[in-house]
Amino acid sequence: MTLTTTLPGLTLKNPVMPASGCFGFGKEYSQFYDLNELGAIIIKAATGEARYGNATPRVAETASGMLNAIGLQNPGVEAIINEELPFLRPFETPVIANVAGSTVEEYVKVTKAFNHSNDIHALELNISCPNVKEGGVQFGTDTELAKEVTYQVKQASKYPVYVKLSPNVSDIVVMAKAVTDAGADGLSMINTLTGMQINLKQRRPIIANKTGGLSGPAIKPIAIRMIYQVRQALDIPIIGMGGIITAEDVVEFY
Amino acid sequence: MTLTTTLPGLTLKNPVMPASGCFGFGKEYSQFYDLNELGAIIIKAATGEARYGNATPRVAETASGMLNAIGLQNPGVEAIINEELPFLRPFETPVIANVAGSTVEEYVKVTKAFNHSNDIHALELNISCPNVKEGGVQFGTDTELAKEVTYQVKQASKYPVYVKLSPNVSDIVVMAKAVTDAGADGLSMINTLTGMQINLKQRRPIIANKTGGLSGPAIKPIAIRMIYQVRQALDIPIIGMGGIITAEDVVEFY
Amino acid sequence: MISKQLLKIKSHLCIAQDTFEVVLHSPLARELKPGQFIHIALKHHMLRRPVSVANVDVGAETFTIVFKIFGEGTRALSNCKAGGDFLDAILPCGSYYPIDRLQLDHALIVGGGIGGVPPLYYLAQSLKKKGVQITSVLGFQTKSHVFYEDKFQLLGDTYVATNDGTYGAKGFVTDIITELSTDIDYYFACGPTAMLKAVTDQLETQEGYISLEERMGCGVGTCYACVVPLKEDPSKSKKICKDGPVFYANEVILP
Amino acid sequence: MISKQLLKIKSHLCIAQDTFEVVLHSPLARELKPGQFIHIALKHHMLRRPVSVANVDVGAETFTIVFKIFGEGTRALSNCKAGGDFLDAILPCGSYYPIDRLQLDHALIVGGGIGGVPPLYYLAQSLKKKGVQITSVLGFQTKSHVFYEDKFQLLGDTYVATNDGTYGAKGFVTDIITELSTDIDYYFACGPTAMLKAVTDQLETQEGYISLEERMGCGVGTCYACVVPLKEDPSKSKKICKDGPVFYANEVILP
Ligand SMILES: Cc1cc2nc3c(=O)[nH]c(=O)nc-3n(C[C@H](O)[C@H](O)[C@H](O)COP(=O)(O)OP(=O)(O)OC[C@H]3O[C@@H](n4cnc5c(N)ncnc54)[C@H](O)[C@@H]3O)c2cc1C
Ligand SMILES: Cc1cc2nc3c(=O)[nH]c(=O)nc-3n(C[C@H](O)[C@H](O)[C@H](O)COP(=O)(O)OP(=O)(O)OC[C@H]3O[C@@H](n4cnc5c(N)ncnc54)[C@H](O)[C@@H]3O)c2cc1C
Ligand SMILES: Cc1cc2nc3c(=O)[nH]c(=O)nc-3n(C[C@H](O)[C@H](O)[C@H](O)COP(=O)(O)O)c2cc1C
Ligand SMILES: Cc1cc2nc3c(=O)[nH]c(=O)nc-3n(C[C@H](O)[C@H](O)[C@H](O)COP(=O)(O)O)c2cc1C
Ligand code: FES
Ligand code: FES
Repeated sequence: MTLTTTLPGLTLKNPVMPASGCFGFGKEYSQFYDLNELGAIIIKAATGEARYGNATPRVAETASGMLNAIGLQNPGVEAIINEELPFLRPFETPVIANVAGSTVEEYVKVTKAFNHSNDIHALELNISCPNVKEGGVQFGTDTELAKEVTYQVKQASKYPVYVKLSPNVSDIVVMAKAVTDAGADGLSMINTLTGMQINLKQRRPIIANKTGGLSGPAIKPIAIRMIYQVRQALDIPIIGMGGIITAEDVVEFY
Repeated sequence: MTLTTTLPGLTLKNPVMPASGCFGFGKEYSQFYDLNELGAIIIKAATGEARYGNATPRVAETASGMLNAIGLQNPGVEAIINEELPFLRPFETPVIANVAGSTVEEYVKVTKAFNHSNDIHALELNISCPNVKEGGVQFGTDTELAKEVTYQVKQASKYPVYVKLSPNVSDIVVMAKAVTDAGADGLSMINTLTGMQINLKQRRPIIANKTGGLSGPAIKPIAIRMIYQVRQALDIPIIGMGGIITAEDVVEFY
Repeated sequence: MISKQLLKIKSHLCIAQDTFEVVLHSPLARELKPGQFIHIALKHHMLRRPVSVANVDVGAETFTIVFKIFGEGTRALSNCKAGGDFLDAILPCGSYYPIDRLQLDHALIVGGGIGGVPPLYYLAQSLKKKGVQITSVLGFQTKSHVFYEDKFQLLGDTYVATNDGTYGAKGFVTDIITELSTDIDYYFACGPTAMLKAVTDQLETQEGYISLEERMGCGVGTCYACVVPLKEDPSKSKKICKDGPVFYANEVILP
Repeated sequence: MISKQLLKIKSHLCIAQDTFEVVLHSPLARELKPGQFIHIALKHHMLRRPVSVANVDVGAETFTIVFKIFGEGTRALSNCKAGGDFLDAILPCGSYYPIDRLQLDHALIVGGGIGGVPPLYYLAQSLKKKGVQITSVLGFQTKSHVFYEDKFQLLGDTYVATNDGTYGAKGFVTDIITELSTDIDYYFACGPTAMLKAVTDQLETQEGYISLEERMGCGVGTCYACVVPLKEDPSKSKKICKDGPVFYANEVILP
């Protein structure tokens, strides 16, 4: 049995890759295991300039899940290219850069910046971050905006573009079709569902941003349903995520 | 401290009530505890005629949750009024009838039938069942349809009407506003999120209907977020549900 | 009357590969009838797990369940300990084999695997007490899965089939039934749906009762998770948890 | 180097109300420095729980953690058993009190409650070994919460305050610090944010190190859950799990 998986722009030794934001830029986890064992690495979101992100607390635990509202904190695309990506060069594992922004212009700016790096192999267009005031999830829940940003990024990019879909929509297939029509080479599904948890002692949301993105096994049934629906409707590569912890979980996404 | 809660058409000894579909028509659980202890009882959905529902398996367990695809099986509104509701008469607990249908006409028919019963105190308009081919969730994810059915049911009903919202939407506030504008006396939130689980041995969905509605603690953060959003935007009574198991959970919904 | 109880675990034994026999204490033990089940809650699991009553000791106020590790829930159940642990269960659940109403001299018992054999053991015990002659046919997948054969032997003629022939006759219970030349009044079958289909077809002209399995929600009849359509009108159904799990063989359409 | 290990539980003791002292075995014990923490995974919990190192026994290759039941995770931790159970932990995590780099004759130690006292005990031990004079001020909510006072006494002058006055001085650690007339080179504080704010304000003219708490995701610096803004440029931040939990007192803006 071979686990080799071929996707636009990517040849993966195996189909296992850490989702964006769960892995930083790879340095820390390289202490735990050999990054060469991963199918690919999706790095933390990059925006045009450095971002501080939201106030803390930024995470909370829920039943079989967690909420996070990091708010796209990152050192900005130039710093990522110059200071973070070189660390990953020695590894054989392909790198997927996660592109974020508040405006179409910012998305395009980040995309173009990555064109100058040879340390990545594909872009993941993050139109689905629920934790920033502007941009982020709006792009992921409004079909026209999603189309526009996908089209512009695809035009600007020398790398294949995977569009990361938000599950916070009434009809995921409509959204998947829209970004596919706009030129997406692939999809990645799903980002987090917007949720909230209350601190009972203080009677206010635990997360400073109030709402956060729900991830983990709790949302796996929703991820599987959405991937299934899109698979029935469209013939486009899908990178699946959402609550994957065990090998069985991986199989369930096929 | 008093737990008495007053809602349109309902005076509740306490704000605890079993959600529709989890309690049948009350007979079975009356063996376990005194139904007088409940704040209210929401009975299983009623449709115009008897419905068989979906093929089995109809339930599956997920991480901190479950999927169900019953498909609105019920004996039909007339049988419910004549054969099920009389059992609940001796109890002091107010009864909320859950109204379902495939067409606006069917919803109105069920509503009018309940006008002839004195055994209920309010209607819950189920525009959010994800498990039936037609009707059900479409009404709950399409603002215009939701408005139309709410308006017609409200016109036809002698009882207050609570509209049960579907969480499978991009913007819950838009939906809440639409049904409030159409005359809803209150909202109940949330119904289940559409999900799927795979039987790994058979490599096909566990639930015969393929998709089912996800309920339980897994979806509590989503329920709380949506209720919070609607509360910020609208001044309308909300019956909260979605993963409530402990007393702490109840408090978190306030 | 059905109720929710915390049951004390009196003993906990591994009796075959991944197969456990657990004795539970309950004042309700005397009310449990052959074919009924209990619906067990497990920490960190949303749904209860249905498990049949495999025997009752009225004097000791205890009853036995026998189960096999199938998934996470039964694995958790296998880790419970006698002494300290309690099981949260709803009981008694469902219908039972109506043997008190039947004119019975000779009964055929047909059980398949972990779902089928335990409830039928309690049934066989009860029939024996009434003086009914019993012939039992038990099917298992393979030798290491076989259990309770000796116990059935004590109650009457007992035949075992394994699918792979590693023990008893090779094949299915129906292969053994074909060979049987005994006259029976009723048959009582419990096991996988495929087996039930084969057995009810084979014994079409006989009167019999079967017990069904289905994924359950409430286990008490409120949620409509576990319905089975009726032969006389497939647009109507009964609930396996409440009207079943035991049905008259010709009453329901097997899925 | 940080790694994920299964740690054997050597002993497990209740030392005050809801407060437990657990000794763990790890070949990495010798690498754990005062102020560092371990990040513990618990079954059925998505997020690990950070707990400070409260002492190390290099010879035995063991170290101690002390924690209090706060919510579900620490409750689960309190139910672990010495002997059979293992703890899944990432270690060593975070920065430490840089005592080897400091010119130190007399240190003031200020600890508040369960978050503050354990890491400072390990620090006090280490300072003592270097021959540093130690004055400790420990704050607790109430008498039944007090622990480790005797252990600190053995290392130097120790003062205890309880908020409700049921033990030691009534009030806060800052009330005691006001009364102290000793000259110190550095202070080392750990505890609730409100306490850290009060102490850093009070000792503004002193050099000191503080240790922070925040809700964490990864615990190793990948997820940006646990940042704290920097005084010199609040648009920049450091990560409490990796750059902290120990910071130079004037480096960060307390939330
Ligand atoms: C009336 C009845 C009596 C039963 N008696 C016994 C018995 O005496 N001994 C025994 O070993 N088993 C018995 N079973 C089967 C037993 O309930 C399942 O093996 C068990 O529920 C599997 O749970 P799990 O968590 O190990 O498996 P998982 O696959 O992890 O369970 C996931 C979900 O599927 C359900 N499920 C899976 N298989 C079955 C099944 N065959 N029937 C019903 N629900 C299922 C579980 O209840 C749970 O909700 C009986 C089932 C029924 C309906
Ligand atoms: C660096 C560091 C060292 C610590 N050292 C100790 C120690 O030695 N002894 C001790 O008793 N406690 C210590 N704490 C606090 C301890 O981590 C929390 O009490 C614990 O995480 C609470 O978990 P819970 O499941 O019981 O509570 P819950 O409220 O159920 O936890 C829910 C979530 O909130 C997080 N959380 C809640 N309170 C805190 C907190 N104060 N700090 C960080 N995360 C929190 C949990 O990790 C979890 O993710 C330390 C915290 C940090 C950050
Ligand atoms: C702490 C954290 C940070 C995240 N940051 C990002 C991000 O920067 N960009 C992005 O596209 N997704 C981000 N995500 C979403 C994940 O990539 C993933 O889509 C989601 O968590 C669902 O998968 P999971 O359940 O396997 O975690 C983040 C998730 C978490 C938990
Ligand atoms: C088995 C089952 C059947 C249900 N049937 C109905 C129904 O008939 N009508 C309805 O409005 N909601 C129905 N629901 C949804 C619940 O009323 C409730 O909105 C949902 O389960 C979320 O709450 P919970 O997490 O507390 O279960 C059903 C839910 C379950 C689990
Ligand atoms: S399991 Fe709920 S009706 Fe049978
Ligand atoms: S907890 Fe992840 S960066 Fe600190």
